[in-house]
Amino acid sequence: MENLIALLIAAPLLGAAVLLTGGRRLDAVGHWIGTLLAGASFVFGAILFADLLGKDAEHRTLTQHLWSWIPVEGFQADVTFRLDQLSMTFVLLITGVGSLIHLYSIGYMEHDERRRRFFGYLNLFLAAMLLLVLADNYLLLYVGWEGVGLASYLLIGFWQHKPSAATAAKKAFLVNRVGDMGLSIAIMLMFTTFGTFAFGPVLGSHEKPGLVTGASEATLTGIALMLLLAACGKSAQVPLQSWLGDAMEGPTPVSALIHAATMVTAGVYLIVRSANIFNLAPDAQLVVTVVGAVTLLFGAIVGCAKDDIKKALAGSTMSQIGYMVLAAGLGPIGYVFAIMHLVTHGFFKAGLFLGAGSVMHGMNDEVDMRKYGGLRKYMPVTFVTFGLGYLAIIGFPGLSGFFSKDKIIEAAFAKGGTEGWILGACALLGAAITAFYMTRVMLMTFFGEERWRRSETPSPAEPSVEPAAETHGEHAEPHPHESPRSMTIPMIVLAFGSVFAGGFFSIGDRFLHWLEPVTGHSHGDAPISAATVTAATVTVMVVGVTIAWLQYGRRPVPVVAPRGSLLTRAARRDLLQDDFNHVVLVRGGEHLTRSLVYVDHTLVDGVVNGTAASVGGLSGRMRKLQNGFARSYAVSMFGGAAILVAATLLMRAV
Amino acid sequence: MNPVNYLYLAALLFTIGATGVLIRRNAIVVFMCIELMLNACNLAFVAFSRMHGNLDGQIIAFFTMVVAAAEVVVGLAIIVSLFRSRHSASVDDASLMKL
Amino acid sequence: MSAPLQLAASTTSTGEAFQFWVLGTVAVIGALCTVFMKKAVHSALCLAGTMIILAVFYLANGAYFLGVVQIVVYTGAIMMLFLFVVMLVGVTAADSLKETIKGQRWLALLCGVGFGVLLLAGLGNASLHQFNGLGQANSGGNVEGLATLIFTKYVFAFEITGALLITAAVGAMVLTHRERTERALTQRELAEKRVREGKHVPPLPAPGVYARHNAVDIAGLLPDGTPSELTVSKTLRDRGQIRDVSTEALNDLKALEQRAEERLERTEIEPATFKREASK
Amino acid sequence: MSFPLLTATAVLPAVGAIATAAVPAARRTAAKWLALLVSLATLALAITVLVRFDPDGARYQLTESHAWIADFGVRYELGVDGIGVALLALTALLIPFIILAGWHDADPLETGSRRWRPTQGFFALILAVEAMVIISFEATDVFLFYIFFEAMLIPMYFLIGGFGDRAHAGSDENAAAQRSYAAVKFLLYNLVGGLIMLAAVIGLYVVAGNFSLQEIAEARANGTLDMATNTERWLFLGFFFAFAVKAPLWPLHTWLPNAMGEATAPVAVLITAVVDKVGTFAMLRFCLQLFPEASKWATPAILVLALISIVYGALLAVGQRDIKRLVAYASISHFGFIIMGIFAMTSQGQSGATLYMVNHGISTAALMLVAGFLISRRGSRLIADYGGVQKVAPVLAGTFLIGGLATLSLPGLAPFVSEFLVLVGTFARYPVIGIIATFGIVLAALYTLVLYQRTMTGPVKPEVSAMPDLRMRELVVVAPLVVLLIFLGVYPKPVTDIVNPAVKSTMSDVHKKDPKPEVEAAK
Repeated sequence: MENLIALLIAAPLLGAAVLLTGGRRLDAVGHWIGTLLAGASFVFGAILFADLLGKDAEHRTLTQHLWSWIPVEGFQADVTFRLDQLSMTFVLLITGVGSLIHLYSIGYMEHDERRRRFFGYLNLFLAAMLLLVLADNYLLLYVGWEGVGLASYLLIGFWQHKPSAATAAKKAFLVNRVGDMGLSIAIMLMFTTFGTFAFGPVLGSHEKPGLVTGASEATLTGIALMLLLAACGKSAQVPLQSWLGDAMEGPTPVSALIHAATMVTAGVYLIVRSANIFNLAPDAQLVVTVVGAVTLLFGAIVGCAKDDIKKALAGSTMSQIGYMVLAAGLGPIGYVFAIMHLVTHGFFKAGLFLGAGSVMHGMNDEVDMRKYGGLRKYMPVTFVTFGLGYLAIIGFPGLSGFFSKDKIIEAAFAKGGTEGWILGACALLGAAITAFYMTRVMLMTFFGEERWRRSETPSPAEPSVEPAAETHGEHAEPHPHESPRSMTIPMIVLAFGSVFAGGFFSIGDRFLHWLEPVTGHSHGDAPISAATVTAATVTVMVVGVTIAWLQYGRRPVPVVAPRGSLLTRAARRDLLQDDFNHVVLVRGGEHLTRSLVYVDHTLVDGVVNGTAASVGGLSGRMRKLQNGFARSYAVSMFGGAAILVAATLLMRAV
Repeated sequence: MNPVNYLYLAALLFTIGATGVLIRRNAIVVFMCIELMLNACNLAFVAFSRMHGNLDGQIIAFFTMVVAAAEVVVGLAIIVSLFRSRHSASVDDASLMKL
Repeated sequence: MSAPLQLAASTTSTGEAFQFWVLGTVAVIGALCTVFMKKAVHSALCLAGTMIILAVFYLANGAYFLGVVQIVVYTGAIMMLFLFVVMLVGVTAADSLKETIKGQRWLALLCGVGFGVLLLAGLGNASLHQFNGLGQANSGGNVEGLATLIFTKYVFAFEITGALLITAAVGAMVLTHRERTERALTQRELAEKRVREGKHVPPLPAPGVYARHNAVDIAGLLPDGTPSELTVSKTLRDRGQIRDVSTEALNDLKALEQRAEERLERTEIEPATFKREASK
Repeated sequence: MSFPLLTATAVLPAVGAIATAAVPAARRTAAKWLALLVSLATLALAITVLVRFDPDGARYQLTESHAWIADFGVRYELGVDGIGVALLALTALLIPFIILAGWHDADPLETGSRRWRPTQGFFALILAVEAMVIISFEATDVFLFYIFFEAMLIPMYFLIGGFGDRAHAGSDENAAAQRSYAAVKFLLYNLVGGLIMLAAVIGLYVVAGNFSLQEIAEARANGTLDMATNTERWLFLGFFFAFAVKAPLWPLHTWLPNAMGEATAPVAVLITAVVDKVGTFAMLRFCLQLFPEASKWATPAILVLALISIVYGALLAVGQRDIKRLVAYASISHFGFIIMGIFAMTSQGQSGATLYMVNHGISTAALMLVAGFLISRRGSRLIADYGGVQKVAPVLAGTFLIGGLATLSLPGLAPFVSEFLVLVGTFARYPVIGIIATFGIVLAALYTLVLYQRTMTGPVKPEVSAMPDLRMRELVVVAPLVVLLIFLGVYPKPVTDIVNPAVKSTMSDVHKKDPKPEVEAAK
């Protein structure tokens, strides 16, 4: 049964290899190959899942050793896979949502002549992501970690002919590299501290931790913070969140799969996986929670201001992941809920993105919500599925988001002490804002009058990003229509997930019991009862919705974005984070390199050339002595002879 | 008188010859100066052989003469062909030794 | 003769001393003249003189064989060779003693004087006062003594020297001999060539002016009285040994015309004045 | 005695060089094929060496030893340890690709002239370089090594100065001037280094009495030969300087960008992937074995210089406008990593460094050769002249991207393994330096991706719109390299198995042990 684990990865990897090297002759069937292999991977996952369910909780960890990867003296890295409940959860999420999105992409990318390569990249991503969650040591995890980075780079920049896309891809990769730096430093620290970086020896299980117990808290804090840096990079947490918004340059399925459902949650996986390290480093945990809290507010605020539907959703993704990180930072209280929210979020956020994609599909790839409106009667399926996802994310009682988010907020309060209160308050506030901006999106898109009819209006402040926007349909009036079956089916499935997943997990704490053996769980001392928290959550949600309705539901939405308050304008510019990067890093870097090039040319090289020149000048002067007249040479010879005679005489004399 | 004076004389002649080599431009004259130097050496050898009371010095002088003869023959031949090629016997005209 | 007896002593007879001082002075003067004479011929002659004196000194030192060889080989053969070459290059050519290379002369003199001083000082320091003359060395006769040494001790050097001489002779021939690469042109071909090139078809004019001079080194004069290079042989031209008589020829011409005028009393005719103008 | 396999590996290309040079002017293609076949035969020999080599056997194997200059104790001694074998194989592997890639680089612009035969010369010179590099990897006699270490410069000089890149900025004579400048600069830098090394070699002879690496190393190890501290340090510096110039280490690096920029892409690969490796290899073999104490004494300074090279080279690569110069500065950064790994004095660091030499050779070859194909199509080295190539030549762009990703050492590709080993090895002993060096991976991503973005993506420039994709010959050159990159990234064990024992013995030469982890594994 263990051997299936390798097949999980092998299937999409094979797909990637075939599709990327296959050449044009595969154009016709490429997308089917990709989808089938993704599906195959999902099937393997399902089989393994069934197998795990068959075992009892203690023996639900399968490992498969393939070969010794980098053996150097003490440094032993193996290619070994580890499938336990945690990775299993991810495997199902990745392959499941992944397969659906493959299916969706068949319709979405229909008119793209490079569709085969698109599917190749998607498969590559699946393989890398599975490697990430199945790796048994941090170095192998690193491979998957950068692999998904590469895939996301390729997919964000899929429409390479657009400079904006290429730049966004580069930005994403670079910011992630900063995070990767953290990961590699963490691995180095582990190696020097423990002499190994495999999960088993280092972490152990939650009831009997491994080598970590022997290390000093300072070291562990260092490792933990480095891991957090990596997580920030991958999961777009403050301060490394700037790339996620630009990443929306990629095709919508990519945004749905990579930048909403799976890859961006890798950071959370990393933290939860390293639970035993974080448990022993409370300071690091505090930092994690702070980062989570800050990001969830940051993302939410950004999400409120964006008129680009995908960017609004990106902000929301950021903030939802903020929730997860916050939960993960809470320690054993929150690990399970972090993962649970991660899964439910995977469903509804993917659904929302697919919905957004379907809307754009029908609206000539227009992304500006101010040019939408009243679309519900034109694309009913999209409306319903999107609406369900919406209800799920704002935490409407009974839907997935409600359960997971509510649990996180409880856990935040349960952290206890002042920080417990602060974090809880942040989480609640975030919930309110979430309700606000999601309602805004909903209203601007599906309700109100049909603003897209007046398409001769000047193009809005937010530049439209999809490629077709430049090519066609800039002034042609769009004809909203429902998307083809291949696109609607995945949306429906995901909608189901976003409605029922949460409930299914929470009834009898199924999810908790499933995951507890890996992460461990403890009920904190909640200062206030769960019921109170739930009530509070619902109320803030209602408040948020009503405010949004008052602003966008009652009054007509202006097509041209109003100037807005200072905060709004800042939020439109991602709270000036990019400007900061631009001024400090980009400009500074350019000047640094310029000056260094100059220095290299003048100083380092100049010294050498200067020496050469001086030698040349000297010899030029010397050669004047060589006037070529035999007689003057004779004089020098004679003089030399005289000197020799003198020398000999002197020697004699002495 | 002390026969050492012969040696002084030889030294004097040698110096004069050497100086001549340095200051004359005409190749032939330069050559003569060289001969002068050789003769000075010969005189020294002869004087030395008298001093040591054996004939080796004279032998050396003799060989010197022979070699000098050979050298003169070749040297003069060179001068002649030089003169043919550039219509001058000046040493300075052959200043091609610099770049 | 009683040379051996004298030679044994570490001081010489007054006769030899006298001879040394007189001839030595002459030798030095000759050497100096060799260096400072303007004309190569004179230098050669002075050098020959010096060599003869040296030969005498050899004899005085008991090197009878060398003395003779010195006269025969050096003064007789080598110096004559020099003179031949000098003739070849140009007897009358006097090269200026003006120094062209800056500082050369002073450096040369400095080095020379310094070197001389060093040598003399060296000799002065060296303890050379103990002379055990050539008495028994020359007892069997100087030539025999040399012969024994040459053919026993120095036989190899001797043979090699012979080889050297042969080589030198061959080398001299190779150097001076000019290989004729292409066939010499026949007279007809030369004539045709001249016609083809169209320059100076008739034979070159003879030297000499109005048959008053017929020396080869005097350029013939053109009708206007200027000398024509063509009339003098190339070698002389190269050596610059051309005597120019154009001026006196012109004066003669003027005198002749004057006499003619006086005889014919043509004073008022324009051309005469014109000629007078021209003659000035 | 058995068949002198090592000598054969060196002699074969040498003979091939002469034969190639002797091919008559008209038969240009014949010369090319001859050179290619010879290089392939050499590769076969190298592979046999690799097979015959037993990682767990004696340290130096396949040794040959003959008296050469008896008076000075100079012997003709060959022998390979794991490190030598690895690099030997790399060299023999790369040369055929270099030849194939440079197939048309030396075709005479004007045909018909009988005497002028550049093609023959070009390939003959390449083979000559191969022969010299191989023998300097094999030599275990210091003097023998020195001779070929220096002789290498002559063919390289002609390759750089004589067969410049046809795609240059500016007029012909301008290009010629730059080319000769680059060639002379290359020659002078390395000659200076070589001279100082010669002095050190003589000094070593004076101290040790012979040139045999093994004897001296043994004598040093068992203490029968003890040098005065200062003597050892001076000798060490003499050797190290030469190697640092060749390798190039900051601030002795400025010859590399000129040379790589002006030379044709295959020659550039020859420089950075093959010839420069001799420098780093020699540090590992001679500096550490002959002067262990001095090496330890100099380690901090060298590490700092290496660190500067890493960051500095990467930053300058970001600032370049010329594709080939960019790759050159990237190589400087990578050589910084290699040297850092060598002098970290940990088995991870040194194995990583050796692995790095191999991987860097392959990855740079891939990137540079593809860049060369690109440049030969457009006729310009300036990044600004390209754009949107990905659209017209996807395969070229793809291979270029893979080469770039290898350069930024993406996990899963070969360079990652070595780079991470070097980092870990350094970090284990010098945490701060290790952490700063880790910035290098961000900068590497920066210059690679900027290069890719500017050249390959964005709207298609009119000049490149008609650019053809990779031809068969070029694909044959690139594909194996790419495969090798992926294979060694996933399964580097074959190389590490060969290298590890040699590194272990080197470690024992310098009397160093890996630092123990703070927390002992409970097993």
